[in-house]
Amino acid sequence: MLMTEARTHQAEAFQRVDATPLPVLLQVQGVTLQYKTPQHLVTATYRVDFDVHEADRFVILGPSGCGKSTLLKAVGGFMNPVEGSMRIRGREISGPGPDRMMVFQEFEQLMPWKTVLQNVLFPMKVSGRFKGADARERALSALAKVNLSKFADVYPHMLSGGMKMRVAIARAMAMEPDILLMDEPFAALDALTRRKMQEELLGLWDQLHFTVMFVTHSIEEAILVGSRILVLSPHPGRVRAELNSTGFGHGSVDHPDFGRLSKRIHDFLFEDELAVEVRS
Amino acid sequence: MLMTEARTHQAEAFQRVDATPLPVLLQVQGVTLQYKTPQHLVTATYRVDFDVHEADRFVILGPSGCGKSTLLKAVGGFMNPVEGSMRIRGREISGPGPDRMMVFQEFEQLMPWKTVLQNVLFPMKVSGRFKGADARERALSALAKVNLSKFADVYPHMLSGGMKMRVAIARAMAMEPDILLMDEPFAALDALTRRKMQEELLGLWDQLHFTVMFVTHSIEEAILVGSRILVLSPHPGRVRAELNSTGFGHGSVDHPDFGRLSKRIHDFLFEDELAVEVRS
Amino acid sequence: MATHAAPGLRPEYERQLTDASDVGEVQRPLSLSERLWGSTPFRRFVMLIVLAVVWECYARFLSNPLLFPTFSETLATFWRDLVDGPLISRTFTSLQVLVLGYGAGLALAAVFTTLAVSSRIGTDLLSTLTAMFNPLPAIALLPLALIWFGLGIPSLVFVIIHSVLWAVSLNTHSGFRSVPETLRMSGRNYGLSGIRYVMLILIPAAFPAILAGLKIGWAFAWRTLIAAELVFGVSSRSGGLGWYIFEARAELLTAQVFAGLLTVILIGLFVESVIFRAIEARTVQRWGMQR
Amino acid sequence: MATHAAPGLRPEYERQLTDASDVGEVQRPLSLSERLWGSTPFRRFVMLIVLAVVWECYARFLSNPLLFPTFSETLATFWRDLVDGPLISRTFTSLQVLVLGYGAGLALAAVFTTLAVSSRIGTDLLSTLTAMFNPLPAIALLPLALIWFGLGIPSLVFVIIHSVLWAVSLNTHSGFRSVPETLRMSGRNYGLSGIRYVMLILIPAAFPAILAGLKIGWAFAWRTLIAAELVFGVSSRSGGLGWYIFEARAELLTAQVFAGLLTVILIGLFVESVIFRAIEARTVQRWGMQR
Amino acid sequence: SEIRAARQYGLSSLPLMIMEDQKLVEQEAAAAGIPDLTVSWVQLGGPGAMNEALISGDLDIGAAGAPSLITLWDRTKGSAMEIRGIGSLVEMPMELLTINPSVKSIRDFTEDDKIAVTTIKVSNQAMLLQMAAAAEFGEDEYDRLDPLTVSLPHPEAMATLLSGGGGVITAHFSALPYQYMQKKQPGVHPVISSYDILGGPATNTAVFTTSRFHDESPKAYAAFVAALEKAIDIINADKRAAAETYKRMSGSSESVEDIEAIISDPQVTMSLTPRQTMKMATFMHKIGRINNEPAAWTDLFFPNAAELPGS
Ligand SMILES: Nc1ncnc2c1ncn2[C@@H]1O[C@H](COP(=O)(O)OP(=O)(O)OP(=O)(O)O)[C@@H](O)[C@H]1O
Ligand SMILES: Nc1ncnc2c1ncn2[C@@H]1O[C@H](COP(=O)(O)OP(=O)(O)OP(=O)(O)O)[C@@H](O)[C@H]1O
Ligand SMILES: [Mg+2]
Ligand SMILES: [Mg+2]
Repeated sequence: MLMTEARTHQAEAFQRVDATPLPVLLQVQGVTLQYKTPQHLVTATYRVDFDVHEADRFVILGPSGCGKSTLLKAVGGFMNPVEGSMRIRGREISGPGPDRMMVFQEFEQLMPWKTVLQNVLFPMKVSGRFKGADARERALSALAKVNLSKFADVYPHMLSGGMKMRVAIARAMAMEPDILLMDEPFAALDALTRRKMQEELLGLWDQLHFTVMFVTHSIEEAILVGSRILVLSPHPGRVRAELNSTGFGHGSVDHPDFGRLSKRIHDFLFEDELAVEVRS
Repeated sequence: MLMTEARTHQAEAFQRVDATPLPVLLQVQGVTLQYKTPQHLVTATYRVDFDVHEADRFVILGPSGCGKSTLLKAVGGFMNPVEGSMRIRGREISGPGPDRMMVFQEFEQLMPWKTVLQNVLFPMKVSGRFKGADARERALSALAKVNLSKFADVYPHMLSGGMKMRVAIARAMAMEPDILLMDEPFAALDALTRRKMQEELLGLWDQLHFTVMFVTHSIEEAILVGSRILVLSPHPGRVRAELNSTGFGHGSVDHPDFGRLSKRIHDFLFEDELAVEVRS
Repeated sequence: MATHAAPGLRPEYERQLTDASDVGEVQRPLSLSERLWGSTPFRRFVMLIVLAVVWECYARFLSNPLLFPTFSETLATFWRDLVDGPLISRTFTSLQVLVLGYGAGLALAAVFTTLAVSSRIGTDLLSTLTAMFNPLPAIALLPLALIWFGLGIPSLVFVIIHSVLWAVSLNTHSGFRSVPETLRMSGRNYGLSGIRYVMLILIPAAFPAILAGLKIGWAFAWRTLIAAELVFGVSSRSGGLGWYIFEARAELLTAQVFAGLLTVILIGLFVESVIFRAIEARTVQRWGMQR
Repeated sequence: MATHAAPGLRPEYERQLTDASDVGEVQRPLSLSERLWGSTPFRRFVMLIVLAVVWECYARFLSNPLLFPTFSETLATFWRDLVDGPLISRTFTSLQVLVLGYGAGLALAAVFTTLAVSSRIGTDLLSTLTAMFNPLPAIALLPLALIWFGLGIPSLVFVIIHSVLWAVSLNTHSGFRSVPETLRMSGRNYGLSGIRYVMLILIPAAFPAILAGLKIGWAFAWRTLIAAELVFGVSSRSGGLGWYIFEARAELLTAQVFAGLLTVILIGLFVESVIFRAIEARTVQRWGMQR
Repeated sequence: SEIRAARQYGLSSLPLMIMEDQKLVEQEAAAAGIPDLTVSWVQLGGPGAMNEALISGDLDIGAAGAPSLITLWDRTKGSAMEIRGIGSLVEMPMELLTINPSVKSIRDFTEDDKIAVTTIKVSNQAMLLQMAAAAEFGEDEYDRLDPLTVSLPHPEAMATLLSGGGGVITAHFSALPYQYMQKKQPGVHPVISSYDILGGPATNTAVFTTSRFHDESPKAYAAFVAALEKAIDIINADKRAAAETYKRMSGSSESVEDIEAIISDPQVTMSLTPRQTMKMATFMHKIGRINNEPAAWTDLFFPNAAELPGS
């Protein structure tokens, strides 16, 4: 079963903490991202830099509105930095492409005119990555993994919020992209489903070693899912710290290491708040 | 400070567990909710019954797609049950009204043509509940509580996902409704903001003793926020259990009672899954 | 701190789940009138009857058959000209031209709006041309039509294109621009661009607006055709519904004029309630994009 | 189980935050041509120049001034009639009627669509009436217009209403039906219903579609006015742009015909690029509902 | 009280323009003892709305081609709104012009020719062509040339013909003032004129009204007739002044000299006397365009015209 597999993975990972880093896949240097509207100028992130190595499970953590989604959109090729550079495998990112599959934060990312199954099939077909019966099989198996086989033939407007997110996740995962960009994908899911999806993701990673950039606001999830965690400051987002978190699984939530890492991240995030509390 | 207040609240509540229940505000009896589309018929909840008493912090917990949002929409007056009855203060629910303010699960519940401040003011004005300077003051203070004072004059499309939810929460809370219906309001918020919002909600409850129905998928949040927890089964949603959870605050997360309640709920939710695990 | 009451405690409970795997449709019984009233064709039918009765009564009240014939008289004329008169062939002629012009207009609109979403200069071009040419009446095109196509069907098609193109382009482009950003990004994420992006993402996503444009375009194509058949097009061998109406009008055969108009109305009702309704049911309604 | 590599470890790091409270706009320098090309008015201007040159060249190539005068000739005539000819007063007359008809059409469309969203029978009524009357040309309304209003301006207004009403209603109603369910529910949650619900929720939420409808309605009002002035008559001393064009046509002063059309075009450009553009900038674009 | 009168655009409305300009009806009415009579003049681009406005009672007096009057009379005969003529307005010839050098008579038209008429089948010109065909090929063959006709308004037809036809038309059944300009162009030659077809000068435009107006407002009717007579006298007395009035009122761009030349043409006559109307009516009845055959031309007109030497 998948769950057991995930636990094994965590155990093995613990043994391999000394492995040498794989090559850099994505290099972000001094990136400032701004939104310009006729009335306002909003700086979303300010001079952010980090490297994502191949097979990283790179988590971005930061307070609401600090620019996590914006950063992910920029990596996806939907926004150009006003400062700095973003390179993927050495090439400047110039636009979106199916090598970087995104799961957006919003529910309305599904195409309302396609059934759940068609939605999953769509990117495979238009990108030419998978075809015909193979694509169909993959799509069905992805839907089975997110527990939506029963809903393959309904239209998205008939799904609940969490179900929509699950379709979007299935769609992105079925594509097996070079890098998977996920923006709070599990936020709308209940505890059980969320846990299943996390294990699913890790299980898949075990098989394929794809790279994933993952935005979350749960410290626990960050540690569970991530191998490396980037902590951003409040708005405008700047880099506060970058931490390792390899080797944790659902079984290790009670592990003292888990607690320690959790505490460290907590402190980075809450430092302003703590200061206030002390003062008051 | 608010945080300390919230802790005090929890402490006092502990002392008052023996208080007699307040009168019933909302009575749901044998309610079946269905979606009919030309091709499909979906039963969202099946013969659900529960009572919400005045000043309850009533949490609905259940797996993704089990009908939580649907149930809340029915209480909001947006859907009619095909079976059973829903009464508020003895009167059958016949339609939506500002006595039941909703925070929806979707981000697009803000009016894109109004600024953040105008969005918060809007329901106060059209319902005639608050007017003029009073309304404005309330709106500004609500925005301050969700930490969005700086963004009072921007339009919703310029906000991040979490910020949109915060505006929606501010808007609903500022109305001080008889009953507040919140559908996973904190799901899009980061750990810090989420915690602040939970405390804000409890603090407000301490002052006003309004009734709130709260959908969440986090067991921890359910115990923290709720005074009574309704656990629903997977799709179609049926009542699995109803539990008390008065007297927990952020300070009591480590309390053995908290752990025990958490475990009980966990078992209700995960029972199918556990069965599978044992078998495999 | 003020004292405050916690909600009172009441007993907890737990339930065994009832099986709900085979819950069918739960129906509240409806009365016959409710059921009838719930059927759109029935409501429409009643409405048409009412309109016909109003027409009949008003015409009788006016009693000026040369100006405004009764419904029954119109219907009789309609039937006569349908069974052994020229109505069918006239209608057929008009429909042919109409479909040709409408189709060509849509094709051009597709090209224009694709250009418009693909580049900034395309956007400007579309909005400038639309602002310039859309308000021009058909007669303004007469000189160019004469030079380019002479009289006859090509000129008719040309003016029909003029009446369809801008309206459909405007609506389609406005629809395209309203497609939510997230959906756009999803599409581009898969590497879609240019014509595929338009076809696979923008058109379905903007379908409600496009449908409204198609309806408006269709109606205006009719209007234009009927008026334009007099000016362009008719050589006395052929002649469509516009000519049928005009000839009757010039000869003061008012019932026949109204029979012609009735034909237009009936075709309009057919197209709306059969064709467009079917398209809506299969697309925007099924997709939950429109109620 | 297969063996698998965990990503290699690299050193952790922590940073002190730089102050970013006063980050202004970060600008990459743009070349002059980029900057010019980035300005919509400039691009439009270039486009108009190109169109004028194409017109001039094509007209010279045809050299058939009776059917298609050159741009320069048209411009000269336009200027002459503007400065001391009747163009201004004619345009003014037309605009008055137009604005009256357009306004009345919009008001009626508001009533119709409010009815349509308030009740099912209203929806049916709107879709049935639109399907029936929208394809009818203005002459079809002549008898009723004469009975009700007689010849002259009221009848003109009546046919302009006919050309505006259905198009605007169709688009508005389609826009209303596309308003996302969550937004609708928010509105109804505050106890809004009936006319307030329409005004405060549906209209702003459907504003992109409504704007497209307004543009189409405006254009078709012009078209109808110009053609209808001839049919419905004007009191003999006054007369609008339609008459100006008709008279010029009758006397074969083709340059003057085109000067009249040029006026229509210029008004169209003005309305689009000043009025509608400003409305868009203040509403749908500012609200992020349209790009 | 008020008289509502409509006129169309062009020279054929000249007497009506003089009446409006000099307020002749108002003067005549005042003289006849109805001082508060006013006339509101409406200008129309074509006859379509005029017919319907008369029938609806929204209009008292209209002016259009003789065939229009005959049709109106036929359709309204016996009703309260029965329409009959007041009198003729102008006589002027209409000529069939061609640029096809091999066409000398209507017999020479072939399949390749296209003849522009304002509106096929129903317009004045279309009917004249039918009459010509009936005379040339026999009664039953009256519609022999119909397949060659196309609808094209005068201005466009003239422009097209003058620029060589453009493959669109080879002939144009023209009218004043277009045929003046057209005939000046080399290569354009006349084939037949309306006077040839009808056997002499014929009423081009007639003025008509409803019997309700005639019966209910006899004084106003009489005042209108008197004013019309006076207007025609004024024109015939001083054609130059009439031309000037026309230019001023229509805003026409033609020179006063040109206008004067047209109205001074011996073939153009301003007169109340209807001519050749019976011939048209008989033909129209024969080909089934009207159901009632008038016994005499006087059936088509009110008694005031019957005193004139019409036909
Ligand atoms: N508009 C709709 N039409 C048809 N079926 C629907 C519709 N909305 C929801 N459903 C179905 O109703 C069921 C319950 O949906 P609901 O949105 O209430 O779930 P939920 O408990 O809120 O889930 P989540 O936690 O994922 O938001 C789901 O199975 C869903 O497929
Ligand atoms: N379209 C936009 N126009 C202008 N400003 C925007 C826009 N989108 C986001 N912003 C601003 O950019 C900042 C970062 O937004 P972003 O969506 O990246 O936040 P986030 O980190 O994803 O937050 P959350 O966790 O709440 O989703 C916010 O301050 C927001 O106000
Ligand atoms: Mg975000
Ligand atoms: Mg939900």
